[in-house]
Amino acid sequence: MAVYKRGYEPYTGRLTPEWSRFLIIARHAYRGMFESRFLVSFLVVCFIYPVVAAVLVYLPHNAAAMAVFDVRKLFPVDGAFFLKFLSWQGTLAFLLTGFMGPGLVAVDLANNALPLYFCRPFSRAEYVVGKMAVLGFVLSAITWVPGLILFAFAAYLEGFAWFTGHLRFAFAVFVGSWLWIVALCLLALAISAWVKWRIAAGALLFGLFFVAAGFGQAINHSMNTDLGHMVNLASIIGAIWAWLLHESAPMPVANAWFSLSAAYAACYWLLRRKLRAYQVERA
Amino acid sequence: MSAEDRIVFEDVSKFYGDVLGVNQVRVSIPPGITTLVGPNGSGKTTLMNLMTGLVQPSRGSIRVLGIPPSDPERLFSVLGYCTQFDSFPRGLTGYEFIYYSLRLHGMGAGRADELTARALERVSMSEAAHRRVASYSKGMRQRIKLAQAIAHQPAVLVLDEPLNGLDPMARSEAIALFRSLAAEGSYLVISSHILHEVDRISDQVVMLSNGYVVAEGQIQAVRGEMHQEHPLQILVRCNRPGALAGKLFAEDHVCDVRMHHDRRGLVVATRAPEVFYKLLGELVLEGAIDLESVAPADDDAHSVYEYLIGSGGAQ
Amino acid sequence: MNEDGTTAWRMRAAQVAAVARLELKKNFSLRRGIAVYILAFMQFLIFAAHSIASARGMTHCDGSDDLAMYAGVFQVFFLRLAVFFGCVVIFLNLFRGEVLQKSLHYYFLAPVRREVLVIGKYLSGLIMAALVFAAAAALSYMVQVQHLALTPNRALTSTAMGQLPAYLGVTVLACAGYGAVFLLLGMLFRNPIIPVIGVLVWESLIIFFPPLLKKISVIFYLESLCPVRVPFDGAAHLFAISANPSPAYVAISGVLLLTAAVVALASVLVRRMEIRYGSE
Amino acid sequence: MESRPVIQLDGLVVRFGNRTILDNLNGSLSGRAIGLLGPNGAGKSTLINTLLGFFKPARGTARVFGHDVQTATRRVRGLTGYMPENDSFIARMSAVSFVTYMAELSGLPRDAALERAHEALFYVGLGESRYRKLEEYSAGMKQLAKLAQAIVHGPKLLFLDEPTNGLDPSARQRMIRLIRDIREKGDLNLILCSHLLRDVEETCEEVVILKQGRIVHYANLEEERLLNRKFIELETDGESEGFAEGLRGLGCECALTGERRLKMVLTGAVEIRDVYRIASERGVNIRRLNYKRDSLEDIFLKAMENGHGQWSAPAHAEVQNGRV
Repeated sequence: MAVYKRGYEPYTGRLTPEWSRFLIIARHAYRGMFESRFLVSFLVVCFIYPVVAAVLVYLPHNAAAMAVFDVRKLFPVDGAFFLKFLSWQGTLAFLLTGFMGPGLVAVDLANNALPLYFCRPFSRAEYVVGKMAVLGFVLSAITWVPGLILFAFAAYLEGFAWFTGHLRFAFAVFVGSWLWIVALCLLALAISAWVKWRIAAGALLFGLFFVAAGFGQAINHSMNTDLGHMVNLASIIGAIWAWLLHESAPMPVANAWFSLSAAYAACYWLLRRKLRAYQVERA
Repeated sequence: MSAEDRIVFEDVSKFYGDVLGVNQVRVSIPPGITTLVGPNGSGKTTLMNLMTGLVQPSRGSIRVLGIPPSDPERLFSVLGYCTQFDSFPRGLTGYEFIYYSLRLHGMGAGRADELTARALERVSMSEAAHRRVASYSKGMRQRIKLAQAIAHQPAVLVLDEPLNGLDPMARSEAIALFRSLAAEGSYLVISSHILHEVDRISDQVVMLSNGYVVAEGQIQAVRGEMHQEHPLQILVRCNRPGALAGKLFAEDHVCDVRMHHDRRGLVVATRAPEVFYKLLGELVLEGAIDLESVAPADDDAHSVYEYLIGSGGAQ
Repeated sequence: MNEDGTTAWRMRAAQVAAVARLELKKNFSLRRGIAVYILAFMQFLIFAAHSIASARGMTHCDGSDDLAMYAGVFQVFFLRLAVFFGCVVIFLNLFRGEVLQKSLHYYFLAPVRREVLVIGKYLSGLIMAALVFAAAAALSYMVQVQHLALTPNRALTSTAMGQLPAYLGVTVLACAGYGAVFLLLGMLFRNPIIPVIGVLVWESLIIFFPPLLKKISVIFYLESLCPVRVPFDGAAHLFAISANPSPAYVAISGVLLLTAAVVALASVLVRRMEIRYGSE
Repeated sequence: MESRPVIQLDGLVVRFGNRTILDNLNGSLSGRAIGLLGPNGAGKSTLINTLLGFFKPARGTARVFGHDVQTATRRVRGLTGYMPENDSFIARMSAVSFVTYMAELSGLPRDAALERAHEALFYVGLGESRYRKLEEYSAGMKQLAKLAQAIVHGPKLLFLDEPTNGLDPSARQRMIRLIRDIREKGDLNLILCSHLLRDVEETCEEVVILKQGRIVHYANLEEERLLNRKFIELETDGESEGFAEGLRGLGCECALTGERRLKMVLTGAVEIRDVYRIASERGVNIRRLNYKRDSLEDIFLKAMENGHGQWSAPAHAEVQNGRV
């Protein structure tokens, strides 16, 4: 029988592999996030369209429905079908980013928690990748995951020949979604790091989107060119998706690629400048 | 001392929703340095915010030298408040921060500039004044806040932990400044956690715990009133503690004598300290004992704090 | 400080000036006001691009539809987006920005009546917004009119110049109206973004509202003040608010009344405002 | 305790733009608890941030346990725990999930992190409020939570930037007891940076004093206590001016340090009994009479006055920790 005086002992156990530590951020972020009912209900809404699309894919194979009207002609499962799917889910992804995104970095900046991250063996790169993973997983769950399931479902119904023939749809959905997800993540983190408060960051994200779109429209209208689209985020990603699916694009795809890479570069530069343990103020 | 020249709280209560700020506070603060002491969350800042009108009382009335806190024009020409918020209007230098707040008084440019320079001089921040406040260290920001509070030479100074973050020299300079202001008849209300400094600077103390005022007045007087439940303990170190103990038991005002663990000292608890000191003096003069040191163990602010608020206090 | 009327009021006027000067000093710098300058500058960019394009003959245009184009862009983009969001940035910052930065208490500790503080801050926001956006409107208008001089009919340029003061007036009134609304929102709501989106939606939906409800909006009065009726067709029809615009004096007094009412309400509310900076 | 140096500074210079913050620091420290003192703007926090690799030195090097802070930053950060000066927490998290999160970021596996988090929170005294959200914590409790996250992963070197700042008396006592406990128990070195000299005196063995980016004084507190001369601190009730006059009559230096407080030096054959004799002659009661040594405050003020102590810039003085 002994009296155990609980004093302070250093930790001597094993350590987790360093590469896996960025996942810690995602795991802890999700715990706090799914408590908000608004977010969960919004996620449910995001799955309505994929279900409707699945029904449309199934209908031509159902004798009763075909008897009523020729579904295959009305709702063909082609490039346009997947383009509409991507743009609809893409818009929902943007809205979700608007609600979830700003909180990611702002919650650390608000009470000066960054020094606690970076005084540990945890680099800024891991921090950014970790925060992007939080958004990335959720956005994937409402974009390319249902998209590929839809494609597989259609291929299952249509047969192997259709599958090999339309493989580029799957490729387009997967790559298209990831391009949009990375753009949204970088945009949300950069804005959230630049404007410290969650409220203002959310406003700036929406403001940037609408004002840029309005500005693009005004340029097109006044100069009846299509250069205005280069500023409009929606048309940039829309053009790239259309190009991937061989559909008609609102603007030359080269401009779209240029604008997208410019957006990536701007966000990356802003993140590198703003994510610092200590903000060094010039005199 | 009519109400016109005191800071008076009459039955003031403040609730944030149903969270208690302060409860039924009856305090009347005379000129000189009054320190507010109490654990975090005991209501010190709430009292100061009530006194300066940043928050409105739920019940009761407050008068600062007869002026209600709801009248900013008359109140803030005689009152300066240095808050605990370590934040500044962005983009301003130290000089501009003080200069523009003086211009809000409706002062002319020349007068404002002269007062700003004098305030900066008093907190010895003249050379760093033209750098942006954002580039200052915590202590320098604290000095600028102090300078801003005293710039318009107010009669009443309310300071929320003014020495927080100041280095030892700046602390003694600030304490000297407070003493000189008090000597000129100003009212200083200072909240502080550093009790040995509270001992040195305060004329009277207001002790708060969980929103209630548990003690008010001179530290020694407050300690005096507590002699019944907490008789004064005095540590005496001398060459023959046993003999001294024997003599002391004969005295009726002595209620407890303990041998210090190192057998060189005695801890004596007495209800009449003056009588004890006289007796000790005579013993030393008679040569009965060779005294090494005598020191009251618990008559400073720290012990009063322990007895009234206890080490638990508001977590 | 004697309390007889004149000196008290003169002192308060000096305080209003002091508050306005401090606010302008803080917010008018390039680093802090960058968002507002970009918003204002966009309009100029549109017209500069247009005049360059037409100078090189990329697009055909004659005088008349250029003015219509300016009116169209002015009403659709400039008033509803640029000035709107510009006022959001400037006027929300006056109170909500100070609360977030935990520096509002410095104002409440100055010997200034809180109503004077609201008026001082509002004026500083109005001066900044009006200056920036009026300059942008004028600059872009100049570019547009200068481009007109190249076109054959000289007559158009003289009438065009006549319309500039009207545009400037509308811009200033827009800043005053939206400014007052966002000053109030900034004071009332911890998270003012949702009410701002609410105002945006309200302002664009008033086309479908009965005439009485139309009166409670800034854009309604501004539309009727614009010198050129915008002949919208097709999708743009959504923006034409009412077939019969109200006469100028009604519109101007409407905006000024709305502004005065909102600022007065803000001045009343500020007296009960408390300093409690909760953590984010 | 092997005395391999904890920190080695070799001509370290750190600049922000054109302002030199740390100016050619040299020296090697290996005490268990090192106090870092200096006036505002002397560069204390900058030194800690440089050792953590947040600021890049303009010249010279700094090594923690032999690892250069610029080239082996990750290793240094693995060995250290840091408690920042200002508030640092994540609002919507409970204390347990916050400390567990930080432990995992330091590399502890999830279950070990949770175990250690509870242990650390009990240890710092936040046991019963560890499930509450950090935003509801008082200033003192936030400091304790910050300390918990700094020690949870068992660092070898602990940086404490103003740990007792803003704490109420009872929280400050608990923090000081904790720091001494940590120092005794774990094989852990401690760099404590503070303005409250009494707290430093109670927790640190050695003290480095910075001024305008230079080390102007290095003191080993045990040694200092023995060296300097003793003097007597007196407190009387009744008229102290006359009493001081009488003491000077005995040929002792005597000064008034506050109303009814005196400071004097016992010289020559003067005894305590003589002091009491003068007191009874002047009808004064002595309430306090005890020997006092130069407190850390006096050491600090002396270092500030002469400003260029033996540590001034160029001389590279290799001083071991001067352990007796």
